Amino acid sequence: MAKAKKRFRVTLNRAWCKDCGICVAFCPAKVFEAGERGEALVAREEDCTGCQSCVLRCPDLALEVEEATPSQAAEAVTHGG
Amino acid sequence: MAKAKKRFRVTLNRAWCKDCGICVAFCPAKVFEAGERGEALVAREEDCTGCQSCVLRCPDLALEVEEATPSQAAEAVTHGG
Amino acid sequence: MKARDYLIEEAMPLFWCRGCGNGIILHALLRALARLGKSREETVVVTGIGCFGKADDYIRTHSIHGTHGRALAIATGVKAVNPGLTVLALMGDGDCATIGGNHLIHAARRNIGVTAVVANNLNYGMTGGQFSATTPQGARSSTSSFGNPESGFDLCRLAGAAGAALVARATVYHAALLESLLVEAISCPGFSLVEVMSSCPVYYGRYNGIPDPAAMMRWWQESAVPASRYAELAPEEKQGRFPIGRLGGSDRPAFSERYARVQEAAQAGAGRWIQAGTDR
Amino acid sequence: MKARDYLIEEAMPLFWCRGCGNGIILHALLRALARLGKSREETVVVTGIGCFGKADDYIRTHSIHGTHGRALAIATGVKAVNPGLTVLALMGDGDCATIGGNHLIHAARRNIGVTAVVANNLNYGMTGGQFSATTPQGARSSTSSFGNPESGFDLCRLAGAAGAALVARATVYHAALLESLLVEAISCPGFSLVEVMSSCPVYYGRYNGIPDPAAMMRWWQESAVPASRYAELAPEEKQGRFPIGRLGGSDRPAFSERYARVQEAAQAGAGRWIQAGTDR
Amino acid sequence: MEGRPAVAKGRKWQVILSGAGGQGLILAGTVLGEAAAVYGGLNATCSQSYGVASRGGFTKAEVVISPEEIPYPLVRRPDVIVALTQEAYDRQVSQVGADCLVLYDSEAVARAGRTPGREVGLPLQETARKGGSAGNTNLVALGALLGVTGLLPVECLNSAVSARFPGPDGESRLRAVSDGWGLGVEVAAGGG
Amino acid sequence: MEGRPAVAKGRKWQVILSGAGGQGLILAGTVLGEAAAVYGGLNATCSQSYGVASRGGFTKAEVVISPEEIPYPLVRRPDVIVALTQEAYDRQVSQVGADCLVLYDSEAVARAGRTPGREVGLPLQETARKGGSAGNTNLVALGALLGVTGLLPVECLNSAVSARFPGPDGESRLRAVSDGWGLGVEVAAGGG
Amino acid sequence: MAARTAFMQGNEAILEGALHAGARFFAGYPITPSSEIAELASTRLPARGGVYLQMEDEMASMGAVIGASAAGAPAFTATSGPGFSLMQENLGLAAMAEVPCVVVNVQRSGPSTGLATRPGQADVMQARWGTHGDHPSLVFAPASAQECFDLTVEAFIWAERLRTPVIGRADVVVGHLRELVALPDPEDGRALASRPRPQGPPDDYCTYRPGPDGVPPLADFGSPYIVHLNGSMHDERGYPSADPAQAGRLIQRLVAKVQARVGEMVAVRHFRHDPPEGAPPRPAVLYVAYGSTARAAREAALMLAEKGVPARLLQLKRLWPFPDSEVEAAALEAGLTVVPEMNLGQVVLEVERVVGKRRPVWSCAKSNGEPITPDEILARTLEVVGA
Amino acid sequence: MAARTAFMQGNEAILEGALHAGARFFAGYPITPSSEIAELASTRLPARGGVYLQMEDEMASMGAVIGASAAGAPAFTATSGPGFSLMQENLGLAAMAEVPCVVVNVQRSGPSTGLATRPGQADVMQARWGTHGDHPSLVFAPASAQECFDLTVEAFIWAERLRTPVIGRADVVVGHLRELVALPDPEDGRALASRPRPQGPPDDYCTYRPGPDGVPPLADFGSPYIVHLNGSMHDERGYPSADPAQAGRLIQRLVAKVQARVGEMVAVRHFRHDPPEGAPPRPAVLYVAYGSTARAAREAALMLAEKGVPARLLQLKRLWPFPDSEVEAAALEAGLTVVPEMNLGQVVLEVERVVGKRRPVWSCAKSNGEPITPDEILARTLEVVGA
Ligand SMILES: Cc1ncc(C[n+]2csc(CCOP(=O)(O)OP(=O)(O)O)c2C)c(N)n1
Ligand SMILES: Cc1ncc(C[n+]2csc(CCOP(=O)(O)OP(=O)(O)O)c2C)c(N)n1
Ligand code: SF4
Ligand code: SF4
Ligand code: SF4
Ligand code: SF4
Ligand code: SF4
Ligand code: SF4
Ligand SMILES: [Mg+2]
Ligand SMILES: [Mg+2]
Repeated sequence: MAKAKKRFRVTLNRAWCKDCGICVAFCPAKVFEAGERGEALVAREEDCTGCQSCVLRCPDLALEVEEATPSQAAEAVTHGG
Repeated sequence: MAKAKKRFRVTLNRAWCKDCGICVAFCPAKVFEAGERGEALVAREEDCTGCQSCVLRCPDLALEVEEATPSQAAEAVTHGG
Repeated sequence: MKARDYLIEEAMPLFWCRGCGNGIILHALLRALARLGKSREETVVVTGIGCFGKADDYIRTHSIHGTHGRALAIATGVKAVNPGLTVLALMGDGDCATIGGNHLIHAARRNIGVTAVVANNLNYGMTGGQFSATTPQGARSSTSSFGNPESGFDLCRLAGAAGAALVARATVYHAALLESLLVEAISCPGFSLVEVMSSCPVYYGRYNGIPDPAAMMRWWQESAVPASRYAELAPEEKQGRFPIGRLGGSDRPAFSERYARVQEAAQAGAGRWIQAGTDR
Repeated sequence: MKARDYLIEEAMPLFWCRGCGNGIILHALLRALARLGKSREETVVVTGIGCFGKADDYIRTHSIHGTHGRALAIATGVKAVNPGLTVLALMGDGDCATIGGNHLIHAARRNIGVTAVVANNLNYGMTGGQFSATTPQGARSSTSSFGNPESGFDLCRLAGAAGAALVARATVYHAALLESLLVEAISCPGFSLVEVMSSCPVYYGRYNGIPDPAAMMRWWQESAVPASRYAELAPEEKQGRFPIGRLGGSDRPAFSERYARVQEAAQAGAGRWIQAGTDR
Repeated sequence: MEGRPAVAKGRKWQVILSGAGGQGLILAGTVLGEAAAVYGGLNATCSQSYGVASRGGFTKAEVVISPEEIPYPLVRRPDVIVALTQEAYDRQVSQVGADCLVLYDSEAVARAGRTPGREVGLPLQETARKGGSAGNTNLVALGALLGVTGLLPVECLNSAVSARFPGPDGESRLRAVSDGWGLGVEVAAGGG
Repeated sequence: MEGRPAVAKGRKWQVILSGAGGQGLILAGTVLGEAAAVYGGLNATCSQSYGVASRGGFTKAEVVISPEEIPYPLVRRPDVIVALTQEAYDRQVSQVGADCLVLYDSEAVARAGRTPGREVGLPLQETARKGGSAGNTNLVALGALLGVTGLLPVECLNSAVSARFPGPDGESRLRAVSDGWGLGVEVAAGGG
Repeated sequence: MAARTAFMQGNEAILEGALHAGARFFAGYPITPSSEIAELASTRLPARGGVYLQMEDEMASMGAVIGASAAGAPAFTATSGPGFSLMQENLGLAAMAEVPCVVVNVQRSGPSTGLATRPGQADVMQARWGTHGDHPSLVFAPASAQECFDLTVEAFIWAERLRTPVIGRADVVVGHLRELVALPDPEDGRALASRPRPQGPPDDYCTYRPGPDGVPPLADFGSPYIVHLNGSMHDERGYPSADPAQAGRLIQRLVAKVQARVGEMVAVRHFRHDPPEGAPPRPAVLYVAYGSTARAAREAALMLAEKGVPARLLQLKRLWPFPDSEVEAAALEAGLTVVPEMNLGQVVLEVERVVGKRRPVWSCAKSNGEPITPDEILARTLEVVGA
Repeated sequence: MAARTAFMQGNEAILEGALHAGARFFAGYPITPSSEIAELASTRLPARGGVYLQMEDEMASMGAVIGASAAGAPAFTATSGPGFSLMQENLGLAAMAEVPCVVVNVQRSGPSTGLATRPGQADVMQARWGTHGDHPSLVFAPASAQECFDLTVEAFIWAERLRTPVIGRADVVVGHLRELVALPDPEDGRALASRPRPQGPPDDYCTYRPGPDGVPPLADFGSPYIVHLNGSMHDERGYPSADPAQAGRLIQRLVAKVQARVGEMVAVRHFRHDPPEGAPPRPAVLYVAYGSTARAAREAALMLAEKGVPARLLQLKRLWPFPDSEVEAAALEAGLTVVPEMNLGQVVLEVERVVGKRRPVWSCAKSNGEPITPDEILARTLEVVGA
């Protein structure tokens, strides 16, 4: 199998997130988007490069980014595609 | 009259002096001397060059050095000579 | 342990405002502890009073939430008695450098093996955004509507001049750098200070035209310059910018090392006659 | 007025010990006032508590003998209200830099137009010779029989890093230099600090093998090096030596000048809605 | 005192304005108190909540208005509670008596109807948004409060708002009040 | 308590040791108290003066020795005053009763003879100097005090001095005590 | 007559009172719930040529206040528990050096950081005994926004007149309470607070030579009357002295100068609430209360009277010197006394001392960060009246 | 039985007492007349592996003491008036966070810098009320060098046992007085002062879950029992909580845990001096006194008895909690009470409160930097007995 592009799982903990918009503004891959009322949404998980910078900069420890297991990756592809 | 060597009057205020010995140690002209019980004495007023350094360094403001008026100078000569 | 293992999850979500930088610092600190493999037992967190001073509510190590400005004094007592502990003092700029300034300079001079982590948000967040000893001259705050007539400290320079073993600065934007500086500081046997320029969008930001959390982050991104590059900037270019990274420190034996010598000497020596003071 | 005219002769002889450096500093200060032609009315002396803190007993100007460590805070209030006054804070090293360290760095940062004169005798004379924040590492004192485990501050460097407009150092041996540095400092509109290395033969001298007043003077003579020459010394040569003369300072507008701008703005502006703090 | 519009001697009202930090409830309480005391010739007190210090969490202002002197200035048993968030509603459910009116924002408070007395849900936020700024929800709520209860002539509130916001956006704030008042009066007329 | 030399029950003594700062009077008072309490089996208190803080000025130590318990530990009416300087003598002149013995250094106190009771002038300083160190004047004075008054056997004082100065200069200090004691005994024998 | 009325917070009224009394200087360090005073001072003082200083801590704040006052500016600070604790040393300096100043303590719930936003009244004894050594103590306690204004003016008047620090003790409830306040014509006030100043030849001036009222006139730094202020024991010129007679006289005078004038100062306010006519006669219950608690007690008194028990309230507007005779008279007239407080019982100790077992005195104490309510006071009263 | 006796100063005996009780840490800032304690600590503590820290000020000293104690070392500091004033804030922290420690205040004459080398007892009320907020207060007052030793040991015992700060209140006279002190075998003491420590699984440990005596066991920083100390209002785990019920319980418990044990603590000492046989019967005079003043009162009592008046002395060894019942009983038994103090009258207020006008209570106050003498007490007594 050719070396597939790695996939990442971006988890946003809504109970901790305060919708500050930092992830939206700074993700280099534009994975996040602001919703109607300004809420942060994981809009393009499939574009995530796993750089972790959103995790480091989220002021509310609300983000986790992990390499997706193959099955999750497949699922994500299905969803994303 | 030829320019005479200036004479100075060195006054030691005994009531303020604490016999620390600083004037004795540092007068460049060795004007002071320590007495029997360590007390500071103006021993060679006539050698005073008026440099004022003893005045500046006396910790008890006990010293004054002034240029002698002619009569005082004469007196000093008489005494010293 | 992983970073999250140091976090008291029951206490979440964080008390801090939307976009506040404190959470970023907290997270970096937990990662640094994890990287160093510190156990909960051996780690003591001392806080003062202020927004960042509430960090101990979220950290699963030993901790003491003390009085405003006195965290370093308390930390000094902890470390002096048990030099084996890793002692962290987490403070705001007001806590550390305004009311706590005396303990800061003396901790640095004494070179006590404590790591001071200062969330410098350029004002007093907790009490409603008054100016502090780091607020820049001219900045607005709830007690400087006409612009701050005082100048702010350069905290790193101050602690360095007082004798700190290590001084360093990061911003909440530079979260990865922050983490490594914390690792370096905690590993330093003497007194170390890590100043973190942090966002208070709610007060400092609002009073000074940057109420948006992301905009504040961008402000840090733009004004911080790595120390080596900063040194080469022309004076005009330095305006409104500041250096980040390790910024100094002096290599002296830590207090506990020196005090061990005192203990040895005392154990060898004898008593002595005590001279009474004459006054005051 | 001549120097002696500022002296309260009824209070003489001085309370200080035989050979104590404080009298030399006092005298230099009176000469500096005379050289500047300061009137008694326009001059305010603020002291804390300590041997040198008793200097106000001998000075015929306005004065306040305050609490230990707080002279600069009091002086700040005086100057802020009446910037036309010449305000001097006379303090020992403990008064100024140990307990009073916070006020020192903040007065420097705030750049309040006060001249701090510090008699640095390397210990607490008044209370019987305990070590202070300027006592050198290893020195003996009534609380460091085994040698001081802490290091002493470089006061001038500290005040400079905090933002002082002028910092300078002399010794009681260098009494003429001291006088001119005082003249310069008092003329400076911002915060100025003159550190005077001073003899405490009775405690510091006795504990460290220099109990003789003249020997202490010689010690100062030998260890002090003019700043320009000091900079050129090799590191080994610097051991046990220190620079004297003007040592730094930064040229910023003094507090009162900046506060006058605040007053102007306030007189032009209107009231505003007050935001209450949420906590603490 | 002289110069004030005469207001009919009425009853004593204990009002709680509650919601989240940042919704301007302390300001609203102040304006209401001012309306009553300065422009209504009544006695009034307004106090902040002494609840948990929170960043963005639950906040309330307590207002007491009375034709008589007000010895105890805090609310003992509220006559009206205005709730702008679900949290505010929930927190106070248990403390509400049968004679207490609850006026809530119908958008924010989804789970209402749990107090023993009368409840009125109105689109306060929505009305404020439509009027141009969600930030004026507090004033819409005040208007509605007066409309529903008639505890004070709306003119007093208008005067207070004009005095406090003399600037250019005073207009929009007055509109918020009157929009709210309109909503309230409708309810009062139609029964709730 | 056991092990102490038995001392005949005597009277209560209130003693003041006075002079200038640096003359070791507090130390002398301590040694005297120790001699009485530790080696004499008596009760003793020793306190410092609460006089003006001064650098080199007047200082005094107060010692009370009694076979009974000592409720009030300070000197109320001195039985003996030792004065090593003129200032010390002058300051206390007016407070001395007719039954108080004044023992002074004859070199330092030129203007004596002004108290109503017995006075004894002895060359204390001179004796100390001759013994090798003017710094031992305090111990010479203690010896003389015991010699003149017999308030305590000199052996007790010797023990206290040996215990406090175990080092090489213990010898010279003991000599100072015995020199002083000799002076005192002579006076006691010859009348003063 | 009020020149203007405004609906304002207690804290705001404190600032207005200070300005009205002539304050020209504020130095402080922010602390909840007093910070509004600082915030307002930061704009209002410079607007009238005065100075707002934000100091590095509370020791410094008190120090700067003393310095500014010595330089001639009526000066004040505001703080809460933790800061008030830190001010104690320099409060003693102000008392000893006789430098007039006003210290406002807007109390919160302690000890230590405690509950920083919640009400408490547990610093009442501290206001009397917080600093070391014998010292005078003059403390006023407002119960409404209006009293915040009035008593701040009163505090400045006495501080300046007697050359002594005066404490204004509010609590969160009062400090943050908004009510209508009647403000007098600003022109009246300027002259209100003024310190005795020296007259005659400057060379004769002694900083501590008392006038006939025991208060030494005070010149300003900068004036030809040379001032020597001293926090150590001193003689009339201000120079150090350890003479016991002198020391005894000075310490006595510091206290006596205040005590001599208590008759002229605000002290208490009486409220009487009698049962509806025809109720059977019963001995009266007296409430002794201060600050916001007095408002709860007043409401409780009304309810009690409704229930047929004659109720009286003695509101203490001045806490120290304690109004002994007023309390004694009121308590002896009543059947029993209840002292509601938001602490574990402080002023009740004073009431007990004054009443001295001649009548029952009951504490109604609450110390949990919640304001005391009329209902709680009533319940406690019914409990002890029954007993 | 004493293992050894030594002629030593009160201050030295305080240090010996601390060492005997197991002190391992001292942090302080020098101040007359307490400095000897620091000076001795600077050599004696390191000699036994302990630590002497000279801090930058008194706030820091109290802070370091709290930190060191939290790290497991019995810790103390020593100061005098001005320093004691500065320690107030952190004393409150120790009380609230429940960190055991001992604070010695060797009093001098105040207020402010006052007469720094002279005796005074005017900080007695401050020791009770000096910090803000409701807090417990436990204060012992030695009157001899021996009591300096004994009561310092007592202070450490209760500090550790109850997890609370304890104050040792000496005065210059006692602190600088040299007397014979009997020192127990050093081996006894080590075990004396000890704090309750947690047992059971570390994960169940809560820093503030009280034991049956109201005192929560305290683990050391560094132990597997994770400790969360907190000076803000907190729950049993040490985390912030503003729940009023919780807050009320905590504040009550802080005070109650001390109050519950007063019966076991040193309190008073009684002295009776009756007139020579055959003297006509007269009502007795009671002196209530503490510290060095108790010694003067004892001597006065002896003289009074000589004059035919039965005299009693109640020496207060514990000042706070005030020994109400002991004072009440003694005062009611006597004809009148005289309270000699070196201040303007502080403890006399407590005595008045307790006696409650049932017997005359007279103050015999002296505040001029001179120790009070037996003759002065006697004179005052004769004056009031005559009256
Ligand atoms: C002695 C004392 N003074 C004042 C306060 C009030 N106070 C609490 S936190 C704080 C300042 C907070 O600023 P900072 O330390 O910068 O922390 P931040 O809230 O900005 O994180 C102040 C003034 C206090 N708690 N104690
Ligand atoms: C709050 C307080 N703590 C301690 C003291 C005791 N004290 C008086 S002067 C002094 C230190 C004196 O040292 P320094 O300031 O260097 O002056 P010096 O006597 O050496 O001239 C101390 C610790 C005090 N007066 N007040
Ligand atoms: S950065 Fe964190 S808190 Fe902010 S919006 Fe994204 S997930 Fe939410
Ligand atoms: S890990 Fe990087 S790429 Fe992925 S969401 Fe976060 S910031 Fe974006
Ligand atoms: S220097 Fe001054 S004090 Fe010292 S011995 Fe000479 S005159 Fe006397
Ligand atoms: S003036 Fe100079 S030469 Fe003359 S005595 Fe003084 S030091 Fe000596
Ligand atoms: S006030 Fe500022 S510092 Fe405090 S939590 Fe909010 S944003 Fe953060
Ligand atoms: S103790 Fe030292 S500093 Fe103080 S007067 Fe004596 S010599 Fe000078
Ligand atoms: Mg901050
Ligand atoms: Mg010094």
